[in-house]
Amino acid sequence: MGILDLANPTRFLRLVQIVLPWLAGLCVIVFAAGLYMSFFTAPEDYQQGATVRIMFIHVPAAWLSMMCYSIMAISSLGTLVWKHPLADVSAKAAAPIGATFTFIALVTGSLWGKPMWGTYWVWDARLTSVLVLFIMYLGLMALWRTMEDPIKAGKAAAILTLVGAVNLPVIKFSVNWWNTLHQPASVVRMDGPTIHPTILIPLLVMAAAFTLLFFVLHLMAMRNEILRRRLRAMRLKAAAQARPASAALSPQAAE
Amino acid sequence: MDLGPHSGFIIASYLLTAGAVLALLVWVLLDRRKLDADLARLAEQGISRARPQQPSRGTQTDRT
Amino acid sequence: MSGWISSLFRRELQLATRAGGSALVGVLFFLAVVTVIPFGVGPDLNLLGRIGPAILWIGALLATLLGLDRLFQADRDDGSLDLLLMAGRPLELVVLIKCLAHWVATGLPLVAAAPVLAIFLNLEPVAIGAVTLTLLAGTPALTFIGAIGASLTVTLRRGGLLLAVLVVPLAIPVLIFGVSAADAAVSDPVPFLTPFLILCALTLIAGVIGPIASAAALRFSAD
Amino acid sequence: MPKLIVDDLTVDRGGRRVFAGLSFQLEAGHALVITGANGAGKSSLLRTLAGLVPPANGRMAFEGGDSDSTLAEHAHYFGHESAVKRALSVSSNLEFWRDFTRPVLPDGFAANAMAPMDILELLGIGHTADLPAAYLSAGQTRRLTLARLFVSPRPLWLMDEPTSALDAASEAQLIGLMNTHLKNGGMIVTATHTELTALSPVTALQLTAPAAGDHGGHGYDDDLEAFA
Repeated sequence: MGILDLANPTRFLRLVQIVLPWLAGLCVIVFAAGLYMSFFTAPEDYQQGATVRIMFIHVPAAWLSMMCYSIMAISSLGTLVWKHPLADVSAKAAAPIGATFTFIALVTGSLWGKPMWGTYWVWDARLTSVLVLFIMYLGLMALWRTMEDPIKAGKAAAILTLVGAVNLPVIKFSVNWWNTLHQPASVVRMDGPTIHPTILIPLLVMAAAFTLLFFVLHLMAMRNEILRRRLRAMRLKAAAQARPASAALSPQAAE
Repeated sequence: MDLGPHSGFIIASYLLTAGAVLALLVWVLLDRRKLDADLARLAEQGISRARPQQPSRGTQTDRT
Repeated sequence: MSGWISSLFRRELQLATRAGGSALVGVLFFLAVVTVIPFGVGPDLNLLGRIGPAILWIGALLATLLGLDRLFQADRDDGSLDLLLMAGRPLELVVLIKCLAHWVATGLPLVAAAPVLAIFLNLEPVAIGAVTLTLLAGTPALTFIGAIGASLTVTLRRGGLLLAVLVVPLAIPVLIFGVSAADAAVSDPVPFLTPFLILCALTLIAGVIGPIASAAALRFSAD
Repeated sequence: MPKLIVDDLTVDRGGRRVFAGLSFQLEAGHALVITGANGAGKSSLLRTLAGLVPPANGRMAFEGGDSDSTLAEHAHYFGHESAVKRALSVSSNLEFWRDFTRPVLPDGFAANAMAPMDILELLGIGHTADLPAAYLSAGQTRRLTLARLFVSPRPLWLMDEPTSALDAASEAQLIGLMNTHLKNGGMIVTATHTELTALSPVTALQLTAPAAGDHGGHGYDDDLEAFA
């Protein structure tokens, strides 16, 4: 890890202490700009009217859910291959955040679908893949919860994440194939072949805002995870603190 | 800024997104507060974290 | 007298929701099963709408059954089952409390998740309400009947699958009346109440037979 | 004074005759130490007394005890498994057993329930009360299991290898507590390899492994013969 030895949790916590406020401030600013652009400068879509504004949170959320999973995959490699001590902390911290972004993508996709397709849920190839990804996130979080020892849980989750990462393109392909196979009517493509700059810019700004939000939350969650491990270690020490059994074993002990 | 006939859906999706993000943020902050409280309580009982004696070199995990 | 009932209920609830408990996993299994079926059946929303209640009910049945094999197995593994038998409390009541705690930890989340999953199956609001109501009334029966299977297979190493095989036939009436009540709310030949009340009766019957049969099976299982 | 009476007890497990025709009596304030090779049926005898294993035939009774309680409800079973839930805290483990196990106090047995915190402190694990039981060592878990016997007192203690996983100091303390239980008018039936010299008053019971040929009266083939 080059100059900054992030492997040492204490130094990592100090780094987070310094970086976090700035990151959070920047995130708020970019969010404000993005929201303003999404609502005021971006024109309405000739077909969908104002509902296109939902795209400004739906698409970034979907991107984020994919980005977060790839970060978890990289962390899993860190755990298994490079044995980086903070890798499984990063992976475990990222899972709930990834699940939340996937949930947002699903909800906004469904709310966007209602005015466009008339029903809240359509088994569209992209939405379905995001749903499968959501189940994979929840599965990973459940796997972490079932194991007591964080090191063992980290390794198991790393393997599952990598297997999932390898499978994602396969799932995407098969869902597309499954979708076109059964598809009665062609679904209106969500984003046109070329997105008009006045819509593309707010989209990119919102994507940047979401990414910043992810890193803020990820650092905070990682910090929690490190503190949780310290707490566990200290509790083990506390239990092992062999207080001398009370010497005075008086005969009437049971009275 | 007219949100057109389907404004309900637009507002709903933005509100739900804000709700989800806030829920996550609150969960992380609450988790942090609980961890700090537990750590403080243990520190009170005199369980100190062992200082890593040797200077850290390479990927040395935090020996506690 | 009731001090031990509340402490047993609280403990079972805590164990189910703590790390390693079956609460969260049950709902995830339910979500996974309901999501997988359209991949087999195809994304045709009208078809899904028609068989939606059946998918939700079968998902709930499987999720309950597979969550039940730890009902007594966990206690047997760490030796608590022996002490539960020796504690001098009516075993039928102990089993009843354990079943209720398991239902609250595993069954209720299923009922709460059903409306959300019904959206994936394109059910109209009326059907969603009906399915949720039938699941609320029916899942306790699944737990009580499943407890019989759990107590019979408690001594087996891999009792989980055998449990499902033993119990599915017993749970068929609950499934039939549950799904028909949900369908009756939508299509009109049969009024909603008739199958629904039979379903409630089935639950009450299971609430009596389940604990009694399970207690008997547990007494013989000790060796 | 309460008395444990066992008359012509025969126990089969898995179609194998474990022991037959066993009879003994145990008065209040006395301990019965069972010795014998592995497989001689020490644990089986304890589990039969605890009502966990149905005897092939013979009679077991607890005279002078609480009339509407079975023999098993007069007893605490202290076996190999810890019966401790790792996910719950030490104190909640103990408090559950205090609420759940019904105490049985026949006259002549002068012991009253101890508060969970007191017995945890006495056994030297008071400082772990709030920690999840998963954090305890084997010895500490053993003491938590032992603490269960004090939070809802019962006259008869059925103890299987009580001193295993205990260091010398803890063993001495355990023997002391067992002696105290006897002084209070309680009874102990314990199976052990190490002889518990400090425990008194004691009557010994030697279990000999059954003769090889005797394959159990109620075996499968007997049914066939009867049927044929």
